[in-house]
Amino acid sequence: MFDELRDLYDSVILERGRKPRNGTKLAVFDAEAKGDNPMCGDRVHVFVRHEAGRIAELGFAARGCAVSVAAADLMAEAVSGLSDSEALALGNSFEKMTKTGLGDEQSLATLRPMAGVAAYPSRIKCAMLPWVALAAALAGEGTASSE
Amino acid sequence: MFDELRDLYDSVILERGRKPRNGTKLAVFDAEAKGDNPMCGDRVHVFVRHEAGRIAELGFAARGCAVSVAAADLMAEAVSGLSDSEALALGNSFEKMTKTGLGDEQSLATLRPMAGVAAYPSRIKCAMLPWVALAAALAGEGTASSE
Amino acid sequence: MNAMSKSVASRTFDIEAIRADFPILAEKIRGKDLVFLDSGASAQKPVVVMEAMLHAMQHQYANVHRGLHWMSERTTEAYEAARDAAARLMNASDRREIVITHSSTEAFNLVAHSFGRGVLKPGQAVVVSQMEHHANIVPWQMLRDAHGIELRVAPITDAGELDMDGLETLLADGKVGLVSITHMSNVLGTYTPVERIVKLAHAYGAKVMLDGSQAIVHRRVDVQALDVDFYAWTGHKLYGPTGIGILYTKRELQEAMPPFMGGGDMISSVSFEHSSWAEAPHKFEAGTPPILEGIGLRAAIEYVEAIGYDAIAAHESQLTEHALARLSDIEGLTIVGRAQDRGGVISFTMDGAHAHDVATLLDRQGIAVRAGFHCAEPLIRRLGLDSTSRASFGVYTTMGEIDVLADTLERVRGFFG
Amino acid sequence: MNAMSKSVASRTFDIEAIRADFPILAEKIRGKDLVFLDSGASAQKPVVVMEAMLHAMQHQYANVHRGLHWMSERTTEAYEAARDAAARLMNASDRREIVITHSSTEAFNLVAHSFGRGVLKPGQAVVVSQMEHHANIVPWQMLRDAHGIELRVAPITDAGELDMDGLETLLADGKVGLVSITHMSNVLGTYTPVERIVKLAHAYGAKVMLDGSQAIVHRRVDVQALDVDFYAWTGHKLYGPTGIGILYTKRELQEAMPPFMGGGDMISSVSFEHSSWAEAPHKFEAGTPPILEGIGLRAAIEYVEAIGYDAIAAHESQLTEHALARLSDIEGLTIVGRAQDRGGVISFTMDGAHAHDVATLLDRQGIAVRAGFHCAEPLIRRLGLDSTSRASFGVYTTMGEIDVLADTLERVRGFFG
Ligand SMILES: Cc1ncc(COP(=O)(O)O)c(C=O)c1O
Ligand SMILES: Cc1ncc(COP(=O)(O)O)c(C=O)c1O
Repeated sequence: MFDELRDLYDSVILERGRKPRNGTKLAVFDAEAKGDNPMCGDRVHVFVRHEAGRIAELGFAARGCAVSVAAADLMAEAVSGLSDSEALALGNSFEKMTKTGLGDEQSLATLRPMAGVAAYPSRIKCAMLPWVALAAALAGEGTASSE
Repeated sequence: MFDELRDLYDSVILERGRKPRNGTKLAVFDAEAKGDNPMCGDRVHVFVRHEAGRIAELGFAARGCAVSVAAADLMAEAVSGLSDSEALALGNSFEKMTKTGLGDEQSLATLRPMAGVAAYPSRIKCAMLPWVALAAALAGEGTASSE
Repeated sequence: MNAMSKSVASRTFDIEAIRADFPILAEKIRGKDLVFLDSGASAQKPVVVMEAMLHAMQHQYANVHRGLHWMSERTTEAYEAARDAAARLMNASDRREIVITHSSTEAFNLVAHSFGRGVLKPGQAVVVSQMEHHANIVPWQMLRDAHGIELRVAPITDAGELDMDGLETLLADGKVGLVSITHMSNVLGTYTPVERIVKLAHAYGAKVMLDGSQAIVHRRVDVQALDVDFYAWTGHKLYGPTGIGILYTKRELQEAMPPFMGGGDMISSVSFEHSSWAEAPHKFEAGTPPILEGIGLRAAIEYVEAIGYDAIAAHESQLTEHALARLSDIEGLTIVGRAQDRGGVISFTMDGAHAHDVATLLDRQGIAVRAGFHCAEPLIRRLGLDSTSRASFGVYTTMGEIDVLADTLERVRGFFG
Repeated sequence: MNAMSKSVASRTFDIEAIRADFPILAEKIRGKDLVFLDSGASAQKPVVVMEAMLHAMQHQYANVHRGLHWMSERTTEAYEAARDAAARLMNASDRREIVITHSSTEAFNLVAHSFGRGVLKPGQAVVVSQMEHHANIVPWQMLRDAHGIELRVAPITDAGELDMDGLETLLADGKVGLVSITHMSNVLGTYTPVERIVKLAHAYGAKVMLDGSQAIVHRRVDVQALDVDFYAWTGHKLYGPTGIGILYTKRELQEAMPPFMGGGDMISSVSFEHSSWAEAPHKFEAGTPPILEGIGLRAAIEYVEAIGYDAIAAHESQLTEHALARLSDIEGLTIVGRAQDRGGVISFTMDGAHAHDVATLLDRQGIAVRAGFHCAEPLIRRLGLDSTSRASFGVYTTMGEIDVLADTLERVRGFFG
């Protein structure tokens, strides 16, 4: 009955949404920020640890829907090893993909399961929430909102 | 071309509106009040002199349309010799007449030329303005508004 | 004009006839029948409302109140008839008690500014409850911060009912000038005991404002019987257009209340040194009013009156009972709030599935529900939750739609389970 | 959806086709053809506006912004398209600069509260002119009385033009924080030299708000070229529905401005202790917005764009010239205001006939004009008058209608003469 929904609820999203692999606060970190989706209550807290000018590790604590949690979990993997500016550039490409459904850059490989969100405009902000929080963390701001 | 309008602009109204007979401030008076029609700018200032508990004389200064000036002028004649409560009762009958167009009481005889205003709802407040001011004067209030 | 469709004029509750009055219900969503269970956010509009607005735009329209010409006079009559209709619907004793606003939200801001800053004194307090919509919280916070009014919060029970003892405790010191509480929660469906609230508050010298945005859709409201001081609701939830709301204000309170917004229509006289105000209700209605919206709202009120609150309430309680029974049977589903006296607004959570995901899956099947805070964040937090899904009913909701919802929720559970 | 009627899509100014878009123009008043010369108070609505609103109610409606379901998503898009349309119409650089209000009046109250109380400091001054609508006077008086802001009044000349030297004198002491002046007088038809006003005010450190309620109906407005800080107008005068207005607010000013009204949609997070605000423009838009009205206004904007401001302005200046010529010929008639740069709003008085009586006599012939203060009492007093009659034109006004007006006024003179 929900077969049509597999476009959004890709099995990766369902699984990552339920059991994120990177969903832990880091004990040691040098940047962090909270992201809020005020209209619906999704929250994510992102922690970043750098090494040699690159993101060595990203962990998070999230309360929210499968889409936002999966987005955070995949983000953690996708930005690992990137410089801050590379991570932010990837966030921009990701945002484009969530809006158009398209994105065949190599860099988006890990994130591609999220592309189906494009068919659900009101869910795009769920997918973007962790990225907005990451940008705030890297900019040294404490909180951000995806509304 | 304006023959239809004779219902409102009865010749009495046209004449009284242009050259009111009682349109003067009284030199001696014991009650007075201003009436204002805030939406359009009509103003009337009513002066009353009592003798032996009855209205002996009513004068007024008005700036406004033919309807409000004529109404003031006819009112001055109609209330002369009445007690305050009779004057107020007459005002009530007059108001009914302006709304329904009907009023065959003897007491309304002087005022009957105003009956045509009933066909022009937005002009009723022009006809009522002097009466509202009279009521304020008799109640010892300084100003009133027919809006 | 504004004639009611024949199907409504005098009938017992005929759901098929009612549904035919709402053309949007025939729409397909992603190929599925629309099952619109989001009337608590905004209701659909019957044909009579559309016709009334269309008729005005086609045949009889001009600005109101200030015109001396035919179109303006007729439009003024048609617009002012909304005030009469609202007065009749709420059983106000005087049409001048009806202030026409643009929404419930504006009504709360109006009272917070006018009564709040103009009548309440710093040091006094306003009481709201834990289950208020943001529209009945934020204006009082702004009043508190700007004007030194204390804001007190009456507790609710875990069942989602107002804690009357808790309310009385807040009133005890006599400092409370206004109690502003919902008549029906837009999250839990709880009806509050408004007669008792008003009596209690008055006994302690406080005025009472009720948020009827949800209640008046489902229940007869009698402001005289209630003896309430302010009662606010919003047109678009009562099957009327957006952009119009109604604020009942007790006549004896109007004089002391200064205006909220300034502009045309609310003045008696303007000079640069000083302006004086028109009489209420115009004092509170600045600028060109919602003319077309008033004309539409009047048609909506007449539509509701023609069906009748008895029939509406009976239908709603049937739906609600059925929905509570069906949803309670779903494993892992928790109904939020279990008030004794409740109506057709039902919030729920589902183990393992976030409210957003539930809403998206339901939407895929054409079922419209809301998910999130429902503009009542403090209530959701009070309940220890992050969000809920909410189904809410209108006159056009059917038992069959409740079944579709319940069946689909079973499958949603399977999807995430 | 919102498709423009074929007659409008791409045409030069075809008055008959335009009139066909406004069905109300075919109405008879007391047996006479309607001659609607009261568009300055509120304009009639073209079919495209009715269709857009009707389509929403029939096929695509739900509350906006908060919904995760199809109807809500689609309605949000349709509603938010009004913001884009307004931004395009005014050439705003960023759609977030467009705040959707319920009227011009609300826009002035919003700025008076938010910028006035939140940004201006007691001791600073606001400048208005002698020819303002009450909507641009009363909110500043309320600000003055509540917040210690001085209110200064820029003089006008006897011809009804802004006295620019007088304005500069008021600015000289550097205390003025805001100049709020009309772009076009709703009584005299005067266009003010807005480019010069903005430059002058900015040179003295003051921000500028323009009342475009009349101007935007007749003239292209480019907020970037003007470099204006606030620009307000109201939907119902631009052929759109009632209950909606637009406030352009320069992006860089939004951050410092606190919200005006509190409620849903304008918050980021609410707890009883503290609420935080959403980003602009939502910070300024509390509660369910004017959804149907936004959908209607977008259609109105597209209608105006399809005709084009060049054609509109050319038509208007033809009408105005003709009307001034014809009315000047009537003995005992005085045209009020003789500005160099003026548009299709003409006030006049007649010896021996009060404006009300004139309006009633014209109405008897089906001609709708307004009479009185036109919500600009200080201006009428400044001109030494008690009231005027006013004829105002829209895209659908014809030369023939001007002739009917002039011919009938000749006879009115005879009636009272
Ligand atoms: C110049 C001017 N400003 C402001 C307004 C107020 O507009 P609204 O009544 O729609 O708020 C009007 C119209 O009434 C106007 O003509
Ligand atoms: C209980 C309650 N109060 C107030 C409101 C606010 O209504 P509006 O957004 O129309 O101002 C709503 C609806 O959103 C509501 O459900």
